[in-house]
Amino acid sequence: MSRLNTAALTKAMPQLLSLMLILFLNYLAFPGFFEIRLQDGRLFGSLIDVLNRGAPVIILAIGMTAVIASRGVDLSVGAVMAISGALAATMTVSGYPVPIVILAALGAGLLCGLWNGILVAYFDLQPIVATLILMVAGRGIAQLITEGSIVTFNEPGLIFFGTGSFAGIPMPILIAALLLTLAIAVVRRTALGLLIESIGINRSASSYAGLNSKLLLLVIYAFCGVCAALAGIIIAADIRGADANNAGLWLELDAILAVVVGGTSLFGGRFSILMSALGAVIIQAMNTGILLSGFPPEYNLILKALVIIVILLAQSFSSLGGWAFLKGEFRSKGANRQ
Amino acid sequence: MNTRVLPLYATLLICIIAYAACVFQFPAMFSTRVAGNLLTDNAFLGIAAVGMTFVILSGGIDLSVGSVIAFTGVLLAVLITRYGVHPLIAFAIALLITTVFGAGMGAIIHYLEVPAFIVTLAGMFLARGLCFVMTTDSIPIDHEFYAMLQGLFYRLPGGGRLTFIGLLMMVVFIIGIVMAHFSKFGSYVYAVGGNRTSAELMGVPVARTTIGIYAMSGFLSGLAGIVFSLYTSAGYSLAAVGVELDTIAAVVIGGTLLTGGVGYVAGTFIGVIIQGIIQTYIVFDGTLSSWWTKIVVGVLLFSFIALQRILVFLSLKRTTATSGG
Amino acid sequence: MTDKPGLLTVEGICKSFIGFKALDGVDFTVRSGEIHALLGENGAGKSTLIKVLTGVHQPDSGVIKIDGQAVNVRDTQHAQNLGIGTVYQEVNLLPNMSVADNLFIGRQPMRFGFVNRKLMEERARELLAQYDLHLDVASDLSRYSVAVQQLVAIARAVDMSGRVLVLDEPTASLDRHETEILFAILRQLRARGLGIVFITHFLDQVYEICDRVTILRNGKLAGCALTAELPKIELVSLMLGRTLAIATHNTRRDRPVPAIRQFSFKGLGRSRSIAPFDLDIGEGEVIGMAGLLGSGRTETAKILFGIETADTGHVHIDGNPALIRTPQAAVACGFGLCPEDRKSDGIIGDLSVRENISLALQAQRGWFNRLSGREQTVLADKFVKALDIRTTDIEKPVKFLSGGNQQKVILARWLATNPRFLILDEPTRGIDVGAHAEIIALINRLCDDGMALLVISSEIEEIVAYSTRVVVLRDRAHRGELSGDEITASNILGMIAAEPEGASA
Amino acid sequence: ADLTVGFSQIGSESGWRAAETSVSKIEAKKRGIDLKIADAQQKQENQIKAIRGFIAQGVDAIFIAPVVATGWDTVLAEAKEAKIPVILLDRTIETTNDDLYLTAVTSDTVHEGKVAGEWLAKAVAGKDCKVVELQGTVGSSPAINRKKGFEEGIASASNIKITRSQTGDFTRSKGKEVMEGFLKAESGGKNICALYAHNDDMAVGAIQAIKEAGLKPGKDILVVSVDAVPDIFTAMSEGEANATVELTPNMAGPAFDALKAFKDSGKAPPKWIQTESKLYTQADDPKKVYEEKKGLGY
Ligand SMILES: Nc1ncnc2c1ncn2[C@@H]1O[C@H](COP(=O)(O)OP(=O)(O)OP(=O)(O)O)[C@@H](O)[C@H]1O
Ligand SMILES: Nc1ncnc2c1ncn2[C@@H]1O[C@H](COP(=O)(O)OP(=O)(O)OP(=O)(O)O)[C@@H](O)[C@H]1O
Ligand SMILES: [Mg+2]
Ligand SMILES: [Mg+2]
Repeated sequence: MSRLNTAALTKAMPQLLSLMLILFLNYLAFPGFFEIRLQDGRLFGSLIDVLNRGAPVIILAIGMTAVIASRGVDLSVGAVMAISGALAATMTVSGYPVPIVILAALGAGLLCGLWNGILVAYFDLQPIVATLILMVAGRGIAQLITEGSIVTFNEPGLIFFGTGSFAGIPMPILIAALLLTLAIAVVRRTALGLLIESIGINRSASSYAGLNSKLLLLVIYAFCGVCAALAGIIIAADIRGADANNAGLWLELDAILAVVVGGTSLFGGRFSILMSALGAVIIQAMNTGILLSGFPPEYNLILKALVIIVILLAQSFSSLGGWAFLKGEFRSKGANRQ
Repeated sequence: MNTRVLPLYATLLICIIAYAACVFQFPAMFSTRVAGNLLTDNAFLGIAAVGMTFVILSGGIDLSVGSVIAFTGVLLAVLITRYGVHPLIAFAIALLITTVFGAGMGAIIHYLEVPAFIVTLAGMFLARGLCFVMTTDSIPIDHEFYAMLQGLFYRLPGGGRLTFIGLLMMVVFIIGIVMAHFSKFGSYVYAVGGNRTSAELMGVPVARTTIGIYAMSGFLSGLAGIVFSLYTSAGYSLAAVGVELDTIAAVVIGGTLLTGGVGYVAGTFIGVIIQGIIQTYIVFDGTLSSWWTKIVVGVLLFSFIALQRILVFLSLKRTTATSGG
Repeated sequence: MTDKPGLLTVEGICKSFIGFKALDGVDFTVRSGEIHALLGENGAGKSTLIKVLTGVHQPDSGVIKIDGQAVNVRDTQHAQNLGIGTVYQEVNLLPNMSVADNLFIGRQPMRFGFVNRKLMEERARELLAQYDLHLDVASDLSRYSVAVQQLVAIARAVDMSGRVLVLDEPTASLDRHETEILFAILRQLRARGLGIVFITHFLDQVYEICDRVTILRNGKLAGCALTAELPKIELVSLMLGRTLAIATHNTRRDRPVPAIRQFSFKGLGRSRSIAPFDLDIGEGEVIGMAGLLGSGRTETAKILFGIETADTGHVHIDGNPALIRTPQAAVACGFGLCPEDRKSDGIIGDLSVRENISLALQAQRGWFNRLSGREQTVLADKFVKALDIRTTDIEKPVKFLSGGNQQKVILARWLATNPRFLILDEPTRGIDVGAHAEIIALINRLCDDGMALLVISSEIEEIVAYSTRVVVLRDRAHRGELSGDEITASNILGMIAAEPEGASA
Repeated sequence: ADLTVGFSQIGSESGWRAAETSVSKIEAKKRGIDLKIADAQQKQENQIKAIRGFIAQGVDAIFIAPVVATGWDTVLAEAKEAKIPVILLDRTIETTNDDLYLTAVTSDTVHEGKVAGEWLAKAVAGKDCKVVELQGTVGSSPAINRKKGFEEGIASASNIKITRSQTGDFTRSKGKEVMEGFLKAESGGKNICALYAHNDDMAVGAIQAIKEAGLKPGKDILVVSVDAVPDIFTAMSEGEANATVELTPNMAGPAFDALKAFKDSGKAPPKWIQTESKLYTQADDPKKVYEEKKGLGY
């Protein structure tokens, strides 16, 4: 068991090192980075911000991991977020109770996911195209719901999902953590993990082995849609309003980036949901660091590009056997010294 | 008939039907003006899409296209207006930089085995970020050479214009088609997209090809940037946001598979024109709100793809039936 | 043994994959004008040696000499430039490109700086005509069966080899006719002074055409001799490190044909792929299916297993009607299928041996009824032992196994589901003599246990050895059935050849 | 309708923009004008296509809300050739030839920033004040100009300093996120005396962040922003925001009037019709303004 853990740890090495490096740079940019205090019964600090702001992307990344592992991609998550947020806000304003609102918003995400899934699994459209359709039209649907304006609401029950806290922990973090544990448990305790990897690596062979790959794909995309809807609810609740124009804009790229930084290949196959979440945290830590650094915003994108390149270099260095090489070097040097 | 070209014919057929349907609703759409506009307005998109076709044929993707277009525009504006460089020299500098930029991405993709999606995403951030660093203002370019190029057009009967940039796009497409089907490089691109390992085992120079593909995409993005700057006579750091998705959509509507190895450059041209028709239709309609515009674009996109699949399916069935007897 | 100079020589080649020594100090020489067989069990290191020779892998140590000059083969392109043409074990071609492109990529005829397609296609037609293949060279390679693809790969390699031709199991999916053609060409090349390396598991072919043999065992050199001086028994024991009684004569046919046929397929057919056919099969029966390439055997299997849906006909199992339109439905009825194309339809390359073996059983048990890691390990261990799958451990990604061992993994996957009706499409393709005998024994054992088997094979002797009945196909239709004493090689051949020109049209 | 006008709108990236579109429709209806709106989804190339499309359709006039100041000369020259008058809304363009358009109905975005800055200078009245700034989208002209104007407005007050400035992309959620960062970086917000946001949406997001940090927006941290969308008036009425500078969504109304006058009498309007940049503070009965603005489609 412990050998397995160390193996997993070495595999996660580039990501963990990247995270540590970014956190350290953040600390240099802002010495109070690691301070955490209690504010109105809620944890408060930059580190908490990283997790809190990262929560929607973590949630997206969980769904996206499954999609990417099945050798697909879902470009529509940002638009689905906007739809679910818009629906939640307008329904709340029209006076529906919170549980119904949440269910409806999640249901909308499910429908979107099913639509994508049907196009991919049953109509055999390429995932990127299939989801591009909803990416374009979905935001339009969200705007149609809000009629282009920001729908503001004041329902404490819904707002709680964005800014509330439980035992001092902000709700978004809690929800993300919960979903993460749940998703990992489902993947580990059922055969889904293996089967998803299997269709991602070789769909034809999986079908020959008697696997219902179409249904599985449908479920994967539906799940991704629900995750996106959840993230959409959180974002809307956070700003107490649904901004159909901007909610989740370009977040699909962040989610994909998180998954890839987490080490899942865009060509499908082996995946780790936990590592994707770690990837999302790395990205958010970088974003927060840029905000804290005080650099003029003109440099944001360049900083982001450089960080991504550094992480990728570290990753490919290790996947090309760089660490083993270094370790070998190190060991033989150590041996020389003795 | 070779089944590989079916999507191409299907797309062409759809394009013609779509245009006919538009003309039926708005007779004014049947004019040389609209036809000329389709070429001029989509020139930069088309040029970038040729590069994207090669990238996608090789099984990759290039997300940096839009940013590189903006970068080129800003660079040209800065060079020409601030440093007084002659546009032709500025063009050469810009093309050199974007080509090297593309080649660099290709090298990272090949040698470090990082997915193209991520490398070009970083490239997208980098190019856009460099725009901001050069200037956040939009800079107008006022130069007689620009005016001369913009004044170059052939007036079609009926008031339409066949502009220089529209023609340039056509030329790029023709070169692209010839390269894809009648050059060794083209066959290598298809080979790498078909199966990289096999290509390697068959002795295809995969490294050179990959770097070449992204260099070419960089070059064409740069050229698209030049065209865009001619189109708007300005450099603006927020220009061409999301153009990469438009080009990808054009390539895919044109029947190229994102998995690589299958598709035609000519199909991309039709893809670009179809997108142009959608845009023109929406303008002619003029009643669509922002959100209905998005929804309609999505629905049309879906119908095109669905129709394409149905047509391919039907004709496959027909050829099956005849040769099966 | 030094009468002729070594054209291609390797000395002391070592190659390790993460903690596993695939080649250990191997010496090997091919001379000009000889056909040299490279033999060994599955996983012995034959393909690895080829890959080292042709620049796919870099050796850890050892030298490669061409014409006595030490060279460092950088990559496959370099190898080609050195005049080495190669067909690798898994057909490595580009299914998305035309047949002509596949034959000439990288060396297309040019005119005015452009590829001269017309000339290229003409040359492609000429080239393939030598192999009695008359294809539409402008259409996609993916349209053609594995066997055709293999011939194309061979034609390409032969055309490119200036000095050395390397063929890694080229005949695995070829039938007699194609093999004859290939051999004729090899003889011509030998006469022209080429050195030819030939890997195969068909020992008869070794004796038919090879001048010398080199034998590998567990990555080490086990012996090298002139074919004529090495009796078959000795050769086999060199390969396996033990002696093996090769049983070819039949035991099955003596069994009474079962009275009850549990699986009954009536009038199943699909336009363009296979004419409607009837098939009944009962527990304990082995039906052999023989036919030429493209005669529709694989299509039959696909329809039986629900991969392709039949346009006509119906299925009865135990007398009850059944609807089989998907593999899941077939699996639910207790069917299993080992596909012909193991690379694209069989293995899940990145998954481990353990996971590959558990996959079908897992799919059968459903998504939520997970086989635990321990159960999977037990299962995998059991079959690794039972089928003698050579792997360092069961966690190894299956793509790193040798070809024959991959085949066994897929067989294990289906045996794990304990099927009632198992279809094997070319099960012995690429499997060594030892394993071959084991698989035939296994087939016999399985039907003793009451399993119904349908075996598709291009090896007539093999079919004769284990079948209770034989179905013969020609031109995508079931043409006849043999049973009991009618099952002889010559009878089968006679039925196949009734209309010999039809198949390659 | 006696007049057909093609309007190339940028998109609907914000509530304000949606309001401008809906107000334009209302104003057109009032005057019996047939208004064709083409939505450019934030892209200049789409706007150019739309203008070309309008020319091909032969509309009577073209309105443009240009997404960026440069790059219009060629297409406007085509419109001129087709004798279609062009009116610019809410932003003017940079061109070598002013004849290419009839008039521009815009606010002065630099002026807006200046009004905000001057208000702040007056409000702190000589006390030391560290300001954090939430910029609009990097590179967009309102962001550049509102920054510039604000700096002009506080230029004479040496006690006011901008200590941090980051982009919030004109959105609520980014405004909130960036403000959270500012608060942390400036020791929990104790060092911040005022917030200047380039639009109200970012200010609304930032106000929430301030509250969550345990501070009182409007008191501990003064909040001043631009646009005057309804939600900021709610905040003002609760004392959580201090001032906003109005950018009226009614640009089309004056434009229609100018066009009518031009068509009827051939009288060319002035080249620039500037809309008012009105300052609203808590003293202006924000509740009432909110009710007025609510129905305009923000
Ligand atoms: N890339 C690799 N990584 C790890 N192990 C490998 C790799 N390639 C081959 N091997 C191992 O090396 C050994 C030799 O394999 P090789 O393919 O050379 O066998 P072979 O003699 O060709 O067998 P077959 O007759 O089944 O084709 C096998 O045990 C295989 O598992
Ligand atoms: N010699 C050939 N010439 C042309 N086409 C061929 C040839 N051999 C096979 N094909 C094509 O390959 C397809 C595959 O047929 P199928 O797989 O059913 O054959 P099979 O009997 O299983 O033969 P095998 O599996 O040995 O190739 C056929 O539909 C046929 O079109
Ligand atoms: Mg082998
Ligand atoms: Mg077959």
